[in-house]
Amino acid sequence: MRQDIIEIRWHGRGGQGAITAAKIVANAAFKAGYKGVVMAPTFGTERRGAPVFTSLKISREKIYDLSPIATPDMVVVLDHTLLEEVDVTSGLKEGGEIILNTPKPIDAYDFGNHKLAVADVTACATEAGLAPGIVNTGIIGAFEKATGLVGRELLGEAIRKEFAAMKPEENAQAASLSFDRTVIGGA
Amino acid sequence: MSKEEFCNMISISEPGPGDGGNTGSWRVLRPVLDTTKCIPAKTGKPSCFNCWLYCPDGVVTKTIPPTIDYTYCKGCGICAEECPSGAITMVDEASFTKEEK
Amino acid sequence: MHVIESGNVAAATGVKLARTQVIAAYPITPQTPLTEKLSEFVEGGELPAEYIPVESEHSAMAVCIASSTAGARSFTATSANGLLYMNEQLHWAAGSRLPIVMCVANRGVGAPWTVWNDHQDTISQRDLGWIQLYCADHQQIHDTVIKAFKLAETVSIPVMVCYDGYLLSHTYMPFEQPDQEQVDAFLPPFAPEHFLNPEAPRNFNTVTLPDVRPDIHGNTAPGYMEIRKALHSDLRGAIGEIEKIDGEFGEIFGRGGEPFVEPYRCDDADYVAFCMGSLSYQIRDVVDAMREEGTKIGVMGLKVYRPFPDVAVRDALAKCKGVIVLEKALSYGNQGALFADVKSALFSAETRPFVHNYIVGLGGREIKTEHLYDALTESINNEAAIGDEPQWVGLKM
Amino acid sequence: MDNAKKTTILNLTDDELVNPGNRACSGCGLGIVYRTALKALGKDTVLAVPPSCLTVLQGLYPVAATKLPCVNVTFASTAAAATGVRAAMRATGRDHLNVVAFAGDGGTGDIGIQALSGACERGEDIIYICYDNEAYMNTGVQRSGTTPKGVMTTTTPIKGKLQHKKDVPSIIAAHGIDYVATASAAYPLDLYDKVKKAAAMKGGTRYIHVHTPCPPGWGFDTRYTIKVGKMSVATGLFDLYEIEKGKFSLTGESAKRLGKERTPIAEYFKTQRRFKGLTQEIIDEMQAIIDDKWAAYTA
Repeated sequence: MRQDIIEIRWHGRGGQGAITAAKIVANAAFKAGYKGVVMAPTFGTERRGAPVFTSLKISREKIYDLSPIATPDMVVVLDHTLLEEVDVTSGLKEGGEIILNTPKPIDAYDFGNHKLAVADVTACATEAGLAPGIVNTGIIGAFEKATGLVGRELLGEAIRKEFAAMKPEENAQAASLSFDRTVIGGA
Repeated sequence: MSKEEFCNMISISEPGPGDGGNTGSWRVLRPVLDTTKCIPAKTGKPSCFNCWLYCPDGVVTKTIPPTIDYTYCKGCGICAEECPSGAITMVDEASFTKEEK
Repeated sequence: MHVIESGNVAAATGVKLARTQVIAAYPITPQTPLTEKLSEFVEGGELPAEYIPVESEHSAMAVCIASSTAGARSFTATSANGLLYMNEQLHWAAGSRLPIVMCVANRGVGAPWTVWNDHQDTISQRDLGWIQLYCADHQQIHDTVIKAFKLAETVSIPVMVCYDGYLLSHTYMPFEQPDQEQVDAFLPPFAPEHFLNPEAPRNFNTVTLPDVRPDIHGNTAPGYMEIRKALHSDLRGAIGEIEKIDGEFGEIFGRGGEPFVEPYRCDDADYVAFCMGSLSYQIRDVVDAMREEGTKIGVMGLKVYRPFPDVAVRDALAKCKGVIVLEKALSYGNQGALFADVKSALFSAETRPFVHNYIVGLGGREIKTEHLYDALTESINNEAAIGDEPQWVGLKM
Repeated sequence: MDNAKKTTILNLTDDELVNPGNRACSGCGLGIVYRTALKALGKDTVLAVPPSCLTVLQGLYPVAATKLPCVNVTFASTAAAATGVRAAMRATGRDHLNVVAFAGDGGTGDIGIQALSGACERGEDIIYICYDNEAYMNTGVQRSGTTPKGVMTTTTPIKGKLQHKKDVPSIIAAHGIDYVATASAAYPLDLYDKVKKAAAMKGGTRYIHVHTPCPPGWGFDTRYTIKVGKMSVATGLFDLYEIEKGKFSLTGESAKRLGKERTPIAEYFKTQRRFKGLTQEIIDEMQAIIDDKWAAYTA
């Protein structure tokens, strides 16, 4: 109903950190002046390894509708293997954007009318010094490159704060590397 | 308007004797102590006091001689039963006059 | 300080800032992250409280009843069947006038099993003698927890702080978290007149007779009925106290001002949607859309359900043409409990609006904004056709 | 128990923490247990009590028969309530006080066992005293888990109870708590010493299970409360023991029975009307159980 809300859906697997990624973006977005920030994980039981999604809504005004995202403006996919299990484009608005972690080149995919941005976040994260499979900070870099919604500085700050006790610089570096290596395609 | 005082009315009891009334009135048989048989009374020395120890109602004193508070004694007869010298007999309450009660 | 956290964490930080002394809790979805956070505060030394990981909700409330009687500020939290498992304890806490604060992350009640949100759990517990407060967002959760301790300790009545499971408990949003000094200025330490104390031994909650009876000083002590009447009177009196505490809170923290109902575009409204919890905020978007189409409609969120602020409700609603009560619970075999309460409050009004009842979101059924729009439109257009019978929103079969 | 520490009638304190004129039945075994236990605990004690005969003994509002602070709690919650009192004592700097749960056998072994098990598992710093009168006496003698086999109650009115008595102290001992003891209303000095010892063992959960004869519920004349209690110990049916840090030892009169002849259980059964329906088969079965138990003690 409201047109001012940007709806972002995050796809990951239970335990992969999609909630944390969305939370970091939520924090940075609030700092960037979005007064309305609502992040909601899948309601119910979350099981490790199973596909999960998280909703993030941001707006310049306070958000009152807490219902799950049905028609996202963009979707973030933490793991390209999810494409085989989940229709990540479900409800995605016309011209909506997909940000995908994949080792494959951008022309390996065809999402029709949707925009696509890809980065090998898994490789960037390992290069930054994170354990294999930690992709939830790297994907934030790709997200920012593709959307420009929040700002690199604020996101880096939010990552360092969230991971203050656990490799803050490496996590921030993973996002930075992913930002630089994200390839954006046309619709 | 805000209420000035919220009366904290709850069930909160203060210790006092005789919650059950003068429970001596429950008695059918009255324990009567024969000081000529009672060991502490006879010897004048603290000893025995089984009547005091076993009384469920705490109405017997640990004194020489022991005394029984008939206001509250329910007349169970444990003291008579546990007295090693047979100094306490249970006597029909009806045989006592009003004054004695 | 602004933080972005879940509703459960908003509650937990409120409990921490209130310098709670004893916490007892048993895990149940969706309340669990709240008590996980509290155990983290306690184990990490941020909150010098006793945390008792009890073996059941029944025992959680037993711990709180005993620790509160012993003079410690006490807290627990639960949901759904956990709340219902406490039932006799909840009556006990109210009857012994203990200022316990409990958060309930609202969840539907089994059977069949559901972990998702509705209000059936707390609505079914409305007649305990507890104060029930409902929150619409994280700021309200956080503030209400802090206010709840002051309210409970002022009126000697336990307080339930209710918020929607998942929708609020697990959703992250920003809220302002005050400084400890501000909270300390607002909430003094718990200092009950009577507590378990060998220096002044008292026996609490003893068997009480039907009739009055003299105490050991020769004064007349109340019977059961007088004690129960006092609970009711003080609950009614708490309505004034809620307003007063809201004012005091506002002076220190700069928030509040609508202690009973929170209106949105109601000033000139012909029609008012009336409900509790986060739903009242969701409906704001619908109201905006309907206003653009020319319908003079507003929405009002009820924040205090027990004691029922009947005067405030009557004053707020009597002058409009229609009231649409939307509820996430039902008094099965009759109507929505809130619906019945609203009608009862309006009965003595000179002119009465029509009142309709819509049941929404049971067991987490998604409440789509379009469905709310349709329901409100239908209600306004069919005043006569819709009677007292609850209307169901979002049914698929 | 160390002989040197044994309390005698002469040095037992005459301070009373229970007032006379209370509502306990004439000849009540609990009256003796309660009086004695409170002597051992002293005035720096807080009690938690569920509905039971003790609730009535303790007095109806606004008069209390006990000179100690007490919180009356719901039936199933005694041990959890004691937990809450202890937590508050720590939180308010009064941790030196004894926190004591005092409950009947139904409130302990049946409806209250979940809360008690939880408290034992957490090792709550409380003393739990169960007075076992072997049925729901306060509600008028209904069977409980701790009613012995064959006993007539108002809910086993014709055939008597078909199942054996639940061994509550063993269940509690299986939690590995610091101290489990049994005692009897008929041996108040032994009870006194065990409560004293429990109070001194501050820090963990301590449990004392007290066999408590009940004249109306068991069907004997009020004067025989001590005699009946002693006879139960003399037959080896109810044994006095301690399990201290996992180490089991018979105490007092039960220790003295080791290697000696015990009174036949049939004699005990004759003293109470509740056993009037016992068949010879059950009597023999009960005697065999006792004999086996005692054979294990000597082995």
